[in-house]
Amino acid sequence: MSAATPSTADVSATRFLVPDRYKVFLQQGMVLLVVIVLAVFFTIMRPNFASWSNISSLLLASVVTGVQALGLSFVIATGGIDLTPGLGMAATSVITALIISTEFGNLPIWVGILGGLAAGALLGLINGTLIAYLKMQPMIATLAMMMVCWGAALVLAGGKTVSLRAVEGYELIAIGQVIPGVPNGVIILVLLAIIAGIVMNKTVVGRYALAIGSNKEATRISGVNVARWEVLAYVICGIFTGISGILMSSRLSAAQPTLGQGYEMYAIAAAVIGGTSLRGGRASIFGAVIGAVTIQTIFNGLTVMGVQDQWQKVVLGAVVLVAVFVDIVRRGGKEE
Amino acid sequence: MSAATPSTADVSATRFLVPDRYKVFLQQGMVLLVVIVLAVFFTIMRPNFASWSNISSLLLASVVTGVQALGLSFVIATGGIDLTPGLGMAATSVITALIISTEFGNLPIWVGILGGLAAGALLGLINGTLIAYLKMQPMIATLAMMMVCWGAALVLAGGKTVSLRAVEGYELIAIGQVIPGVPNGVIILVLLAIIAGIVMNKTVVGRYALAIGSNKEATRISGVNVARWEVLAYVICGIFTGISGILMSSRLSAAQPTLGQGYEMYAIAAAVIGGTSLRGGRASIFGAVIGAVTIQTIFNGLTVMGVQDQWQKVVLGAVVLVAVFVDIVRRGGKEE
Amino acid sequence: MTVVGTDVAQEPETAPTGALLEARGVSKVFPGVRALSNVDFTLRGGEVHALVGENGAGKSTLMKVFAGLYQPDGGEVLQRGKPITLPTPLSAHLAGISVIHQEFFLMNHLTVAQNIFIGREPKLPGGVLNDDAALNRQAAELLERLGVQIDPKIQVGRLTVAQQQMVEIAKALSFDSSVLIMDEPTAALTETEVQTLFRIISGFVTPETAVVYISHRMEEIKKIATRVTILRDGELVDSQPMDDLTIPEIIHMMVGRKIASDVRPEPRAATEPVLRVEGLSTQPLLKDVSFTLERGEILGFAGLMGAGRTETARALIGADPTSSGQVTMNGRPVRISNPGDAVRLGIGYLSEDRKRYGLILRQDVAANTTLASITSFMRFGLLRDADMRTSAATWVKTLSTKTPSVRQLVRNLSGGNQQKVVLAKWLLRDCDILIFDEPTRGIDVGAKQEIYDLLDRLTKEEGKSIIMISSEMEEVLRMADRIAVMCNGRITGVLDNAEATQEKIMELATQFESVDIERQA
Amino acid sequence: SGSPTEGTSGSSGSTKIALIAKANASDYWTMVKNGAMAAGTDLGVEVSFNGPDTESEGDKQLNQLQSAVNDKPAGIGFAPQDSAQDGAPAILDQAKADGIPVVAFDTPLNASDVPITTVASDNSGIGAQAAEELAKLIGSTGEVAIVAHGETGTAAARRDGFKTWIQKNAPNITIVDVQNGESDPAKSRDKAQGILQAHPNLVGFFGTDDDSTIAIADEVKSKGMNTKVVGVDASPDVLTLITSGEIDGIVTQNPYNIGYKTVQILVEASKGTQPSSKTIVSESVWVTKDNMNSDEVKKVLGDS
Ligand SMILES: Nc1ncnc2c1ncn2[C@@H]1O[C@H](COP(=O)(O)OP(=O)(O)OP(=O)(O)O)[C@@H](O)[C@H]1O
Ligand SMILES: Nc1ncnc2c1ncn2[C@@H]1O[C@H](COP(=O)(O)OP(=O)(O)OP(=O)(O)O)[C@@H](O)[C@H]1O
Ligand SMILES: [Mg+2]
Ligand SMILES: [Mg+2]
Repeated sequence: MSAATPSTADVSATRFLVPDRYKVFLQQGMVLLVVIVLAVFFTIMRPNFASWSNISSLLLASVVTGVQALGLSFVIATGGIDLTPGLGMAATSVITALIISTEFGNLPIWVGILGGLAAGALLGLINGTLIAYLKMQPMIATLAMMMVCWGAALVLAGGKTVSLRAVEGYELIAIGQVIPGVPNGVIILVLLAIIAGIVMNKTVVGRYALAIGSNKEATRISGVNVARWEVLAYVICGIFTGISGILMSSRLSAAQPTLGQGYEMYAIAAAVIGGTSLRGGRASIFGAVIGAVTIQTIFNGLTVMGVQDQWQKVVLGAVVLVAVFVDIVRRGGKEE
Repeated sequence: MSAATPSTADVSATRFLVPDRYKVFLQQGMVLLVVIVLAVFFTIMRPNFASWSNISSLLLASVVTGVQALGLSFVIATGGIDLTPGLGMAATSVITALIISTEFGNLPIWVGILGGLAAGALLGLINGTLIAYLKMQPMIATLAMMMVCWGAALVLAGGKTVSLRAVEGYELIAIGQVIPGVPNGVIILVLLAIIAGIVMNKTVVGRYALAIGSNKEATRISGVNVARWEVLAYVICGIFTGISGILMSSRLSAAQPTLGQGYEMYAIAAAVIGGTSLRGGRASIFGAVIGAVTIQTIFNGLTVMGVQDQWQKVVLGAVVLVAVFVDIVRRGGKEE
Repeated sequence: MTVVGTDVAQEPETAPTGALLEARGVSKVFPGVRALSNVDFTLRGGEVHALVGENGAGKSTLMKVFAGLYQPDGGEVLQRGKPITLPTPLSAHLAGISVIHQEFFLMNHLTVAQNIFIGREPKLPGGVLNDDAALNRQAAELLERLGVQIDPKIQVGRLTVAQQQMVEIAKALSFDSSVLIMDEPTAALTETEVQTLFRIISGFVTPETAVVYISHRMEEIKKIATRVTILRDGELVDSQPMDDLTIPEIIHMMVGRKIASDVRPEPRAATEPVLRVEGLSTQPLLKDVSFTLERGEILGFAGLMGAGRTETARALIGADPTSSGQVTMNGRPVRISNPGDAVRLGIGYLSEDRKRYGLILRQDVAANTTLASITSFMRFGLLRDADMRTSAATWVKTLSTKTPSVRQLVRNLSGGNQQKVVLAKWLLRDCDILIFDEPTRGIDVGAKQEIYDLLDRLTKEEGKSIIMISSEMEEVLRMADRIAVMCNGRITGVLDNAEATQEKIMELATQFESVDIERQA
Repeated sequence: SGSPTEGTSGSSGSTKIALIAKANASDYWTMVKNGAMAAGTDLGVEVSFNGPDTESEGDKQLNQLQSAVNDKPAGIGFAPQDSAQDGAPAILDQAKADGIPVVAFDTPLNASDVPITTVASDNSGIGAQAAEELAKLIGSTGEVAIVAHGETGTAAARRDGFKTWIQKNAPNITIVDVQNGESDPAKSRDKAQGILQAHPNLVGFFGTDDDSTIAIADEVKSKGMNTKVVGVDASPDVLTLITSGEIDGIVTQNPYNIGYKTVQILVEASKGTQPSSKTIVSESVWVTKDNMNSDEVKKVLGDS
């Protein structure tokens, strides 16, 4: 049999000039390059940017989006989407906070953590069930659940911020420094990325998620219980949402019921910048983290330069477009 | 012929109990029923709900979401998505406002209207070009453009609300009453729906949009310049975004640069409640309007009943889920 | 209807365990279609059992019942004499039934090895992490055993259609199944690969195992099958040992009429060329493809799979970018940079992959038929739906498309009838030049004959010019006035029908086969 | 903002004052900014003014605060968002360690003793003041309602101040509904409309910021009711509506003054002069059609 010839005509049967297993790395390399170029630029403009204290706060600021992007990778791998990480974070962080707050539950921190994770898992379970068993479109099901979370967070918190100042040691989860100079939140993100990487690439969880995203029917016909694994992807995403809620509330020493609106967009942008295809079948764990760091580098660098928030949004939008465009050009004008 | 048994096994070859061409009407009928049931319920709880003044303000409040949902129908028909209606509205309304505001442009109202429409069309042109020619994924391209719009609106308005109180007659566009008792905004929505319905169902624009959404490659091979018609769908959506900006700023007698965040979600929800499939290839103009009215009926009815905002969100989320679910059940558990 | 021959279900069982797999009185109804009515089917150990019938006869439907994809509305399925239920594909796998479906079911983003062993990944000690080394090793062994040269670590989406088909076959064989069902496995294979497949089938069959083989290619069936079952319109016609039937008899039972074979077109006088293609090249396959097409002529394109015939057609109509090439129509040079240009110039292309490139499955027959000519149904900018349906209905009648109405969704039609809808689209557009890429792929003998007659009528009576790409050599010889043979992206020769033989075509089609061109980047 | 002044780090060398506001947009924050910038010009320091786009992006605000601290300016002014309240103290501890003086403005920062003082209005007091004035307008009896511009922070403080005053001092006034307009003028209108619909006998209506007050006034007018409308914060449109009689009166803060004072105190602190008190209350004023042209009010409104 002669070798396959990539034909530019074909769309769904995708073939590229670069061997597939390197493609994702290329995208990440590209993004890493963008981050480095940006960092050099910011450093030239403001030497302060490169100070360790700034870099470590930049990394800390990427943690929430990074964690959410990790969870989202599993859902996006299946070809789905989850809009609940943002306001789901609000809801789960309120739940954690109510459990441990001296004013309310006053229970040990680990109970609150478990509560937040369980709430996240439950959210994911509902999302997954709506999508995998009740056959709803992911975007609309999670859009509705996003509103439910939003309302639920406000109702639970009684419309107020739940303060956690009085809970001793809680803030250390995110901002303590087991390794001097490196906030714990950053270490947690790295650990989570390693775990997510293993689950995605070395277990059937990730394999089936990618298979489902690639061709759901084929996966089903191969005897895989597609619905169950699809639900699992949403549950994983929900758990990561719960983790992001814990990290956010730890960082703020408080849980605010409205904080999180729009955060899902940053998480989606991070995943996509990092090379996860919204069409499913492809995911990059490392890329998700890099994507989150890229976004935060832009925000931080521009803040350090004294650029107003509104311009930062324009720049972020432009960077996303450029990143995606460069990726497309490199692949020879292919859609995916 | 005996009744068919929907087999849960089959997915690729979907069959229904109801002939396909009536399905969309059924969905709309269902939604209309939901609206009516809700309205009856609210009226029983608070007879005031059924007063004409309340209904006409309820309808007026649906106008912006309704107009955006109309435009979105074209994009969704092609299998795409547009996240810019919300913050695009902010940007276009600011542009309209700057043109006509006595403080800035001080030009005639019609110039401002043209400016807003042109800005919307330009936004759609950029979205469409990114997607159809540069082959970006619709969700990510419009996500980026959403951020650009957001920033642009703030930059243009200098971060402040542009007041239009001094522009005589501008508020009449939305809240004047050519037909006594019916705000002009409502009449405009009805007219736009009629136009959109004709364009969608009776012209090649809609026909091609639906064909592209169903099978882009086959449409291309049939000699249709797919990219051009796809761009047109986004341009139409952008123009409707521009119209929504005019209506919003007219209703408020002001343009606010941050107003619009999250509105795209309502527009998407309205289109979906009304029976447009996010998978493309299917659209319902009438449904989009009904969907917008449904959302506003829920908000208004609950407000009249004195229900707090947070619960209103939970209820809206639940209603979206129920509407989609009922639709799915009626179709025999099919995904599409 | 009367059932000819012996009723298989009544036959005394030879093996003590009973038949390997059996359907008794199975019925399946889809809205508006009775796909199977009261069908009996018995598969015994040691058989290669051919299942034949016209398009839409219900072959695939019956097999999907065995595959756990459809639940029958009536009747039962038995394995070794015991009734079984197959609610899911997994239950069919567990029952030892492997199916290679007519459509591919592969995960394009996963590797060959990952595809083959999906759901059965080998694990590292501990049972949590995948053992990918073992996975790739097992896949390599399996492919090696089958004599297929494919890298198990390559993504399936990068493979050719033929290679993908071989992966499907490997996957089916990787289960330790007793029953192997193949639904048109050779539709995408070339001669050599068909040989490989037959070797695999022979190696598979033991007294404890059996194969169901569905195909429209009669010679294959004659060659490989030991028993044949014929379906017509969802009903069982007959089931006989292969040796007791001749091909004409089988065809007769399938369609209820006789079909002429071994005809050649009448020699025709040369006419003026309508289309001249010079030096057409694409990256990286086509090299300097030149040919002319005369008015009223059928120009056949023969060659092995991957020779570049489809690519020639797609490049010609502007669906793919070309690196060089000159197209002249009626003596005037033309520029075709996208399919829209081609359609405007009166060139229509019927893709070999009708589901992906030909049809809008979710729309109805009327919408599909009128898609390429939609603007002619406009008055004052508005479309007239009634007119569109009327003219679609005319073509349904002309082509005898089997559909309840023009409002039927195309995805509910059988493969052959879908093909007719694509054909109707281009006939309605009234194109002067029609490019038929594998026009009879997956089409039964009866429908084939209709299509042949139609092609003849189009050229002889309506003066249309046709390029016909086909992998079936008899078909090319039966239809084409001249035959262009391609190999590795070049035209290696153009034969007049009179001088053409299967041997000559084969010779030209393999001319470059020895030269191993590595085109991998 | 001005060009970067690179120089020795540490408070002594820098002449830069960094203000992190709750938001960088809206009329209110623009007035605060104008005051701060004017002070910068008057005192010869460089003032940078930043904040998130919206008032509900607490973590973003913390990032901005962190950047400001890392930059080691001569002084930092901070107007904490509600959600940044509890995360800020840790960052401010770092500022203290670096010897950078910090002043809280607009909103007090709970749970941190780093800010040397707080320059703010008394939001709860503003709510109470509005309640008192409204009670006067409606004769201390009847149904009233509130549209707040949020669930937390200043909105909550004003809302609760209003409620508490009514409960304590006006037994014949009932608050029949409180809705959240989410700082969204369109939603605020929908909420106001719904409330007016449900309570046709409403005699008084309170909006906790300029957008909600305008929304209320527009809906009251379109319903043709003569409900009394009071609110908080002056914007040009609010003043127009006061002139036309659609808004009966508002309590306004003195944003310009808050910005000016904050910078002034920071500059003094960087030179070693500590402020006299832990809280500096910026006065708020009741503005009506009758007094809006008085010099006193004009000064507060920052009118030139
Ligand atoms: N999912 C379905 N929905 C509706 N009708 C169907 C469906 N599947 C099959 N049919 C109809 O059932 C009949 C039998 O189809 P089937 O696919 O079994 O035919 P076949 O013998 O395999 O034909 P071909 O040779 O064209 O593949 C056809 O008329 C077809 O249109
Ligand atoms: N859709 C496609 N997917 C994968 N490879 C393709 C595709 N189209 C063309 N190719 C590659 O281009 C080469 C030429 O293919 P082409 O389809 O033109 O050949 P062909 O002669 O028409 O054969 P056939 O249609 O029988 O496959 C093949 O080697 C094939 O691998
Ligand atoms: Mg079949
Ligand atoms: Mg071909």
